[in-house]
Amino acid sequence: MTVLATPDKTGSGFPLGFDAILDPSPLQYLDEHGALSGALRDDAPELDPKELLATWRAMVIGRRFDVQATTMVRQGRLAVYPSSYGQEACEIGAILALRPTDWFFPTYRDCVSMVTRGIDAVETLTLLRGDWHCGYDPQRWRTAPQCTPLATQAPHAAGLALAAKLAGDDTVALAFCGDGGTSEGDFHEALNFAAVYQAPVIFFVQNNQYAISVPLAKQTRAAALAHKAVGYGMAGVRVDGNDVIAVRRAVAEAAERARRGEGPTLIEAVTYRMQAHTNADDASRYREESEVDYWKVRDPLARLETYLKAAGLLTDDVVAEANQVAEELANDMRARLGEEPEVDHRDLFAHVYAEPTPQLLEQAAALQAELDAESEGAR
Amino acid sequence: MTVLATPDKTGSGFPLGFDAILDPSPLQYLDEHGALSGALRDDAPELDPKELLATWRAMVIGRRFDVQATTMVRQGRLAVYPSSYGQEACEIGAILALRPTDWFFPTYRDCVSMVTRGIDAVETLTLLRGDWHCGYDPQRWRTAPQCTPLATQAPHAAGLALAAKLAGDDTVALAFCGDGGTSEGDFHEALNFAAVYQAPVIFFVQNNQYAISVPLAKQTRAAALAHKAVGYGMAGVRVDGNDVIAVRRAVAEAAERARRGEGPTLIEAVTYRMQAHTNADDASRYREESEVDYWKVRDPLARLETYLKAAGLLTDDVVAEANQVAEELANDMRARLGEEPEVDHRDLFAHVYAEPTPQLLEQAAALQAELDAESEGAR
Amino acid sequence: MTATLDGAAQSTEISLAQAVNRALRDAMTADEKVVVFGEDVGVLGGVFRVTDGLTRDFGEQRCFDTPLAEAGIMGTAIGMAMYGFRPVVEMQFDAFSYPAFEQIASHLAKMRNRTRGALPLPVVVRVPYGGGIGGVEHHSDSSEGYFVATPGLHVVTPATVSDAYTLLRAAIESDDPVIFMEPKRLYWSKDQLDTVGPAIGQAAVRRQGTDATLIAYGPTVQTALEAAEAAAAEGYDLEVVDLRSIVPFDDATVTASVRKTGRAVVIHEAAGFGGTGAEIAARVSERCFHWLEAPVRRVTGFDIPYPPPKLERHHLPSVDRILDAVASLQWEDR
Amino acid sequence: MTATLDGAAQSTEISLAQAVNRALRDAMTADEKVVVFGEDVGVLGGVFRVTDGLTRDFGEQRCFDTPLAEAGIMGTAIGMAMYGFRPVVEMQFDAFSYPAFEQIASHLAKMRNRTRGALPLPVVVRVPYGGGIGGVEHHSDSSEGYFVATPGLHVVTPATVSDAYTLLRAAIESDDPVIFMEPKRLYWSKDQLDTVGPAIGQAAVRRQGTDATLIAYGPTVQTALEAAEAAAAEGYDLEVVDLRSIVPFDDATVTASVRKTGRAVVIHEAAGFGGTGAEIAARVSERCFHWLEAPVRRVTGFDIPYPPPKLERHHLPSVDRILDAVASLQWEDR
Ligand SMILES: Cc1ncc(C[n+]2csc(CCOP(=O)(O)OP(=O)(O)O)c2C)c(N)n1
Ligand SMILES: Cc1ncc(C[n+]2csc(CCOP(=O)(O)OP(=O)(O)O)c2C)c(N)n1
Ligand SMILES: [Mg+2]
Ligand SMILES: [Mg+2]
Repeated sequence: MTVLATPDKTGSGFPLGFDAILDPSPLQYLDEHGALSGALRDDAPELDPKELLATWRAMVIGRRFDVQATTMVRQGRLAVYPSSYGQEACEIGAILALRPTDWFFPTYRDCVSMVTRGIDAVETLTLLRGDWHCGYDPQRWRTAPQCTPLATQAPHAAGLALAAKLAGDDTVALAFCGDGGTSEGDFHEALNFAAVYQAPVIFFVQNNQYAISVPLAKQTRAAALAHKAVGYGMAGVRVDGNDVIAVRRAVAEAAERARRGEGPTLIEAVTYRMQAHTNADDASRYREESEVDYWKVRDPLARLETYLKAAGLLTDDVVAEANQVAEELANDMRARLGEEPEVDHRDLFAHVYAEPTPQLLEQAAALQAELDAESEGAR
Repeated sequence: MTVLATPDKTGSGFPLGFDAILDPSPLQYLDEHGALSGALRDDAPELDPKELLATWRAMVIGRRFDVQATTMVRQGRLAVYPSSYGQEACEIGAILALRPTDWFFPTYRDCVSMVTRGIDAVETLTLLRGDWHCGYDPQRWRTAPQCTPLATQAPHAAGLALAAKLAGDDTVALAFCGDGGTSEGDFHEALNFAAVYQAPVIFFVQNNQYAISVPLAKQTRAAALAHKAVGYGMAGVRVDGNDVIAVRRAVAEAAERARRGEGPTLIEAVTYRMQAHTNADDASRYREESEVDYWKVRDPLARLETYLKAAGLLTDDVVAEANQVAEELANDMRARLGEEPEVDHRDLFAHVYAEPTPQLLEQAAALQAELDAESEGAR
Repeated sequence: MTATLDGAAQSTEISLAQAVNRALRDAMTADEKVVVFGEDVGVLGGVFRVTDGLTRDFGEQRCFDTPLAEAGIMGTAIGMAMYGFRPVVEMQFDAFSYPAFEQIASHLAKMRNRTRGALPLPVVVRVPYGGGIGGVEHHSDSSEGYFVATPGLHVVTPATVSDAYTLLRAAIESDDPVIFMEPKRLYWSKDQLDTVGPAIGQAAVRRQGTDATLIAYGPTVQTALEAAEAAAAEGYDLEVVDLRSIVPFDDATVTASVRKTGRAVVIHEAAGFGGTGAEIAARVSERCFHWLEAPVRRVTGFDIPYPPPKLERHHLPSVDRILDAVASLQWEDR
Repeated sequence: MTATLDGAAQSTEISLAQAVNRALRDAMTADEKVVVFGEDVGVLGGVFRVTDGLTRDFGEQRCFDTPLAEAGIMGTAIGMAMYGFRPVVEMQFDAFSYPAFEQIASHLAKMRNRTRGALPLPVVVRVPYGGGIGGVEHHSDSSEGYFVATPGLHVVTPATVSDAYTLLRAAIESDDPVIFMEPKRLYWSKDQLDTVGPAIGQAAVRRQGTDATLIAYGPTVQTALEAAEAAAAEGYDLEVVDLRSIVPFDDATVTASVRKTGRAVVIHEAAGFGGTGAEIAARVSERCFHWLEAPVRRVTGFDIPYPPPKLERHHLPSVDRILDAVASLQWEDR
């Protein structure tokens, strides 16, 4: 029987309600000075010191990873590296709010979150190093291969979440996406499918203000990307993407909603891309340094550190341990990324199909013959 | 300088403001009993009797066209016919609100609106008759060829509107789309482009509750399709799609906004597909008759008629004239659709490119030779 | 579980559409990870009734309608496959697979390779294709060539009722993505169902002959067989090869046949230029060079958008056009 | 209007990327209906700097950035062309044209035909394509085959600095949609600019020879010329044909060359199976049947997803592989 849906204007009965979604002030617990800004939300969370320190530690390590990767791409040890420097609150807060059984769909931008998940740094960088595969075992890490075609991973996350729901598992899927990616049709279709099937999935948009050179104002006319949730009938949250406490909390709540069967959530994390798009990009062509400065003072790591120091939680040995682990990681990257990765030409044909086609067998044989002839010639 | 967009929760400064867009009660002037329901909106329009009668007349003619087309598809005179019976308030109200200089992008469902625009009935039905082209001159009628791949015409409308804006013309583009079509990525991309460029375009969604067999509830979880406007930062309006006065008014207002340079509008017209998807479809497989009955009493033509009668505007000669014109149209369709359309095999190659490629010339010659040989043989 | 078709014993004739339906039922019964979804495949049973009764008999969780978005359908199938399901999705008509093209080309075809086999995608994409049904524009495309040229996909197409069943069962059992092209014009053609048949990758010689080889697949196999009959009257003994699977391609069968006959005509509905027939003609010309008595001919659609019902007969490969091609195979050298 | 390149006199050398930039400038100057848009083509000047300075010199209304959505870009271009503009859009990388595939196949290629010429679409789609630049996945596809198999599109690709200019000018002046495939590996190759050249549809014989014909286009033309040089040392006198335009195809030039030499090798980077080379080999084999001394060989990429930088050298047609193919052309019959 068709009757017109008639929620009231405030969308009561609507996930979170319109007012919460449309509120443009991002959820924030720590202001840029590292002070508790519970003012913005009366329900300040009870902050577990252990959790805070673990988060801080992951951010220290994650940032070290990013800085080291940037160094090594300059040295030609990586084909390309898209830095997430300054986006650690998103990269790390989101991941730490997930369970190991949850699935995660990263983009090329999200190496730090993968390292935070536990994936080996060199495995994480396999693709960007110029190898032919994602480097890690997606099944073991419940982490899809890094996705480059923008927003195309979003429907995969929706589908995987639907599958988990049908299988009766309490698995949640989280897909990262950029502000630019929200313009792609696949983003739209993914959110719609997820909402219609009430799939346990979180679409986490890192609004870092740029898609390569294109600023957010040229990407959308919406007052906030989180507002898009309204059009899909799903929960939407806008969060300060440089406040790791807020990010972690928002993702944890979205995951709980999903596990309770209350469907997907769109999270917009307002942050900033501190570096150029990749090492190959020249950001000076399209943005002012002053803009970068505005965000420097909003650094997510410094912000948490200020708070932890003030709270007397950041003892010297805690700092020493974190820095040591970070340095060990950097040394390990330096050493292992220094070596040429081993590639085997036979891998070209090995995984195109479960069984190579007769045509591929012919081609593999031909290549082998060529290479044998070469090495003959070499002798 | 990047500062977070911060409209207040009501979206003041936002086209129409959130409250208006999120209000789920559709804009309505005539209730289902044909009585003025200004209650729903305090600003009841001054109704111009001439305009009302012209609208009614177009609805009578449009419906007659639709009924005749349905008859003739049964007789095998059309390859297929998707009826818009019961959607005349949308088909006609939207078109009458446009200027002849405005561009219009119809779908396969919108023959009635094309006839209302003035396109000859048989030309309108050319494609559905099984010919190879749209039948009319799109430039003359400022009407794109009927579009079948869903929502793919929406970005064309956005692009044409942007072109008109760049050319400094006051042309507006209106694209029809179905409730199902709103799920396609192209719909999303079109609305976003239109909003970003503030293109003078109207996206008119005829929410007739079904996409073939799929009901709206399986198409979206949104409380209303008009709510999608929020996510693009554009004006959104929900209108009673069986109230031609409301539809015409909503489109006229959207067109004015567009001409004033205030950008695009998304209009959701809540209506109902009274017939099966097409003559080839069997609606009894997926919906109850009782549901159809619920909508029968909301018939857009009857509703207007009741009002006009009560207002004493529907004189016998007015009725007689309209019915006569409608019958003449039906007779003309009967006669001309009765004849086999002329098709010329040379047209297969004539319009693929401005100049046929050498390859096409070879193929055209080969076909000609075959046909000549045949007719030889025939003699 | 009482399925519509359980009544139909092996011996009675069923339509190709019913054979596809039966294959889906048997696969869903055999493996609960098999799910079917797409536009209108649920309660309606699909616009061609191919999924008729599946939702009723297996429930909404196994066969369900989707929102109207092909990339969304494909992406959802990929995500479900990553989690261990075996989705069978329907693209309602050939041309409506195009919105899903990026998902197909950049993910469906590549995921196994990008993950060294860790994430195989056992997804079957059912695409009703081809013309001859008087469809309006966009409803008669032959899109197989786009998939054939995309490494990582299998592309198969049945020409018989039994192949519709056996190839689809094999496709669903395959751990690789399979584009399953269904010749919609043959949906209503009836025959007895044989539930065992050759594997994906094997062509079938539908008619033995010695003078020339007609190479066809899907909707044109029937036309080729009719042409062979007609040619017999004119004294040509033609062999007809039904490819069944374009990727992988059965070089062995095709090459053996053409080396035997020394002449070949390749037939398909899609436009000729850059079409699948080009690949077939090219490899036959290369592999059978010293055996060929005449150039390999192609009988295909013209290089034009698919024409409207009133003109499609000119476009589609016909018995006459095939006979003309055969006649042009330089018999004078015999 | 002071354009970056106005300094560059005809006589000095410019890069292929600069030649494309110059063609865009000159076309925008000649016709105000020409607009350029796409992802990052504005202030940034494109990721390859091909549109460098256009926004600065022609203004935001003539060259502008779009939201990140390729179907939206293509659909917007189609709508603008319907209103009389001549859009030149950029797909940032080959594989990123796939989201626009439905707009290209169902509208861009068909609108003229569907409207009996009332709505021609003078749209140019610039697609940087091919490998050899050490790109990560999805950044080195050769997607020309998908467009070549779609009637209604022209598909052209330059191999020289001058062709990059002349073909693009011709493409922008064409009233039909043109897919302009830019060999990104050649963006930085320099040469003197000749602003007049043959029309779309004409191939160019880049090297005269008598023994065999190498047929190439875009990025592989240079490789073919190098192979021809090397072959000369080995005593083979090879002719090299640069197609320049795949659709329309220059049968006259190609056929004449192969009939003269009696042998042919077709070269491209895209996967071989179902690739453009199949069409070329098929039509050459058919049209030159009685002139061919040996089967037409194809030197192409393997039938695999484009490989990573560390392995692409194995995948790309190389001088050695071309020489092997030439050596296999059954010279013993000479
Ligand atoms: C479908 C598609 N189109 C274009 C590109 C090229 N591209 C790579 S990154 C990028 C910008 C993405 O911006 P955003 O989504 O905001 O993510 P960010 O890089 O800021 O993290 C573009 C255009 C792509 N990868 N995929
Ligand atoms: C891209 C695409 N996918 C699928 C179809 C097949 N199809 C034709 S009409 C239709 C339903 C459309 O429903 P809606 O958008 O609500 O429009 P309505 O028919 O109700 O007017 C479908 C699925 C199509 N035409 N285009
Ligand atoms: Mg961004
Ligand atoms: Mg509908």
